[in-house]
Amino acid sequence: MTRTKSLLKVPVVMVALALLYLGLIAGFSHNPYYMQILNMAAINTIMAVSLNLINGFTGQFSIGHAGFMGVGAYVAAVCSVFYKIPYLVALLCGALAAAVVGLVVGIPTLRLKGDYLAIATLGFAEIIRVIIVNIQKVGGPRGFLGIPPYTNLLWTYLFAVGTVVVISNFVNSSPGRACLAVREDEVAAESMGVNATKYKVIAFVMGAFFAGLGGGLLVHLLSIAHPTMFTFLKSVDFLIMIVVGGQGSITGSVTAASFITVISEALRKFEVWRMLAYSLVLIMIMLTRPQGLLGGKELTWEGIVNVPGRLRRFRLPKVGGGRVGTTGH
Amino acid sequence: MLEVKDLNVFYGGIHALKGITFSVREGQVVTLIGANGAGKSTTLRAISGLVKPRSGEITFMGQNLLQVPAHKIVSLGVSHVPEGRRIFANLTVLENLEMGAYTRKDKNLDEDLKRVFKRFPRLEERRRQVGGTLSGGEQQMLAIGRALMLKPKLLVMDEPSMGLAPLLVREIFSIIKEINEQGTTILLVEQNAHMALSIADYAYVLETGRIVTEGPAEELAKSESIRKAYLGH
Amino acid sequence: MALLDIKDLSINFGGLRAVTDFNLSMQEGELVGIIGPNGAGKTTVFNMLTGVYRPTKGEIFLKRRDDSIVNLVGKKPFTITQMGVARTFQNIRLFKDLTVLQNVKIAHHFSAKYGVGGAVLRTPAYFKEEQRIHDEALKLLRIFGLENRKDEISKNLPYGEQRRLELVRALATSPRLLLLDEPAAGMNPQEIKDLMEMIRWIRNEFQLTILLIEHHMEVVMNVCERILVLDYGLTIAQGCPEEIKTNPKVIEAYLGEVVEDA
Amino acid sequence: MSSVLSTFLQQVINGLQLGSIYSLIALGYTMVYGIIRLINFAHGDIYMVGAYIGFFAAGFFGGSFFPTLLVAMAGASALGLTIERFAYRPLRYQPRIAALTTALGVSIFLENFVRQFVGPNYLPYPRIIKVTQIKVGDIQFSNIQLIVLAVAICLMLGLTFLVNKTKLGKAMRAVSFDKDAARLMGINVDHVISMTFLVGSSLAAAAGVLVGITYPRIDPYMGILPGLKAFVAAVLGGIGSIPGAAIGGMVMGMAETMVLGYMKSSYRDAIAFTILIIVLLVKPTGILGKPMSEKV
Repeated sequence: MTRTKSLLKVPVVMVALALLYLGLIAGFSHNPYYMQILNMAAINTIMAVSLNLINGFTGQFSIGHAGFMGVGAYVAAVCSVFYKIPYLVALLCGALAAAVVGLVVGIPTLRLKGDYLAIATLGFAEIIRVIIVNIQKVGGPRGFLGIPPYTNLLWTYLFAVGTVVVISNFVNSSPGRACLAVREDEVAAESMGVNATKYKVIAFVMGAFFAGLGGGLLVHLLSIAHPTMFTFLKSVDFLIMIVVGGQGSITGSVTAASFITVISEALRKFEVWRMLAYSLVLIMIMLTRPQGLLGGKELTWEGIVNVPGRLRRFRLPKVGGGRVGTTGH
Repeated sequence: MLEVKDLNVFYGGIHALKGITFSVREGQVVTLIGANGAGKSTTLRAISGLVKPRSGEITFMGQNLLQVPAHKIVSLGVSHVPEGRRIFANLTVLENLEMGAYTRKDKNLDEDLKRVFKRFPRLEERRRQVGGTLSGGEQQMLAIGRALMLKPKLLVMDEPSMGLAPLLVREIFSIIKEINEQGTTILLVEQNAHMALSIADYAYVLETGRIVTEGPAEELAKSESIRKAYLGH
Repeated sequence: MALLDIKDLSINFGGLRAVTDFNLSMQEGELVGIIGPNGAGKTTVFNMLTGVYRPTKGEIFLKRRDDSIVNLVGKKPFTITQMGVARTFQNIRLFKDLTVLQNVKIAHHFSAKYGVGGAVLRTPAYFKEEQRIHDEALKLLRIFGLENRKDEISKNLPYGEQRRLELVRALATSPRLLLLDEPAAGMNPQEIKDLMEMIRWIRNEFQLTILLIEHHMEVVMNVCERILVLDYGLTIAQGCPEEIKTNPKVIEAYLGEVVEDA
Repeated sequence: MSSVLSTFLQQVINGLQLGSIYSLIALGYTMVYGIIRLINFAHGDIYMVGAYIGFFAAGFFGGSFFPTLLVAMAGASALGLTIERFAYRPLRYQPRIAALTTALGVSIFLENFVRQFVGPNYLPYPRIIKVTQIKVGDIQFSNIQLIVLAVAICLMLGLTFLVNKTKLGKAMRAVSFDKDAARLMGINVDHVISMTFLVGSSLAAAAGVLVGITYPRIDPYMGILPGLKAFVAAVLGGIGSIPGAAIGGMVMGMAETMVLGYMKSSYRDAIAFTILIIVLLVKPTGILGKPMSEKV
């Protein structure tokens, strides 16, 4: 029963997405600036959803996502500029390289409990930056110019959809449930026969893979790769997206990534104010709803249709409301 | 001295204490006995302010403890020797004892240290050792010594016999009796019912969050109901 | 050959001897209880059996399904579960924010015959296995009267149902040896009665060997065929319930009654 | 003296100077982590704010060193207390990831706040102390280097005294070991945690002023990298261990100076994180750390 229902769903969703894509093209193709924003929204969706797999679904705390993006970006760029490798293969190479780096960083740190991953991912992102700056062949601190502009909305859109499909398929499966179990309680997960380290590594490497893909798409969109594009602050952008969208919510990440991309563009002139606002939003969300705006919930059609009713009900139990978080230690 | 009235405590959805009422009179040793999970420790934690009851009253010497934060309850003269001893394994024996006197305003600790060391000579030998290196019995002595440094009016003890060999248990209990004879009121939670009843004046028996029996310790010690509650026969 | 054979199991924590020379041999189908006062080292024994702690000394031999013998010392907790040893926890450790059904499905994790690739590509094996896991999980929930709760977030269940769910989850790993850590904790007399029924019933129904820790003497005395008594890390008595009831050492450990010879 | 040796000794002196800075910052990290198990990402920014307060205080005090240092320390302490009270305390019983994210938020806020209201560019630090060079044999060093080292050592000795000998210090150690047991002693746990932030922040501010007088310029982002490196230093020394943080900081400073002296200078930032990865692989508990196991 579940199977037939989900099989029917697929073509419907496919058609809807194709129509949306055509609509976007028709609506915005006259303005390259808007097209750029659409592309960025799609790339950020890839980044946010893949980071959510690590942070939201598996409960690890990676804050070096931009580092993996950087690895993917530079490797893909090198592939297409120096070796003239076809675009899609170059993207794949970038993504694989990021995944390998994820494996190397993940294995030593994910064995450990606690917050070491946060600092290790951060440190790793910094190492990546230093290495890039020191390779003259890719432009060092001046940046890597002349990357062919192969990326267009078709690709970013397809890859964003692909990322969402792959990650939501993964999450709704036995290995995905193992990740959820690790997030909830590592000891209990192991007592259920789940190899916690293995699934942490799998989620981390998958996340890195898609971050690398996002990096490849980005540099082939902008025709330039620069070490400053993949700094810690960039990682924070992605983190804000999943916090706003809700840790453990794919639809939340997609919505937040698109929304924040647009807002950031709108506020481009007020860069510092934007960061001030971001940081305050981040703190306020954590203080009031520690699992993010949507929490682990997914947006559904039924849910959206019911919003007015839910809002009405939401008002009543104001006392003690708001903090739904688990009382973890 | 201590009055507990209709105390209700919830842990998440679990109703751990279901309306407990009891009192401790000055100079007495009162014991709460019952099997594991009956709510004994929870009662003590509520008295010390570590858990917030949903409803009920706790008054100590006329003061309502529910309004007082945990660290202030101590300065009123309630000293709690927690279950599992909970000594500071990273502090030396001496420092642990000093922590016991944390809220005292007077600086004159030497005399009290001397008193504690007289009662527990083993602690004096090990005063410079960190708490974590002590044996189970020594840790229990340290936990009691630490609580005594407050010069408490009411000493609350949670399972002092836990994890100790029978000989040590007897030693600890005779010390508890001594402490009481020297003027400290004691509220004792114990699984080792016979031991507890042998030194207590009055006892309450808890079963799954309720007081099911109470009475003078001597009478309860003879009654079959205790045996039944514990050994199931 | 016994299903479980524990030899001289000991562990020290920073100089404190938490468990000393614990020995136990269990035949298939046996129901054995470990009792002892608080802090006697009971849960520590479970933690060593399930690989959470590594014993300082001793061996744990388990007979596997194919009759080969394996030493569990040094094995990781998840491997031990996969070898057929499941447990519940003293202080319930459900996956709190997941649904009841998800909690049970996770227990089927290692039996699922598809990997990450199958999951992502939604291969036929994925659908087949998911259907199987779904059906089996529902079946177990039905048996334990939790089917109508399947979509509830597990932390919202009442206490008794949380305990039951934890048991269901352990059973879903299809164990041969089940370790129950204080299953009756926090239950009222009626619930305890039901629990005793249930323990006997699952032992027969699932052909299990059960080792349980309990404080409620009633439970242990009524349910277990054999009882071990631990006190301050040492096994002070062992035998059938009748023997344990009258054993002076046990009475002393529990009630602190001084027996004549002391 | 051979020139190889004298170059090396020269590097050692530079390393100690840089190491002093890292040690002072690392102490705050390690103290806060030890007491509430939180990586305070904003700690590097408190160091930055400390340097800025020192900058303005130096103008006010006409460039005398000690008042400047004290005002910076006091100001940063107040900031640390405020952050703890309003951003971290409400999250103490929430999942760790929430507090970490908040810490990150505070960090970004401080950087952009300073950037917005003081300016994004480098500020030249006032010359509070006149630089004189001292020469011993072939080795040359400045009075600034001596002052940095001396101030750092004094502060560390002061901290050691505080933690080991005073009532507050003992309470800090008690709270870091067992909060409930500490409450049962009558220790106001919230107060002790606040004091820990106060002490940690003041040490970071001291580091900020010392850096200001050494490399005489400051900017809103100056706290990010030293903050991270100091955290690595704390991990290297064994997180939660106060002598560990001091040692870790010194090792870190030394390693970085050696890279600067003998390798390409652009690799200086990579060495810290290479050390981190090695520590995590070889001895995750660090030099002086103790393993922490979870109770099941």
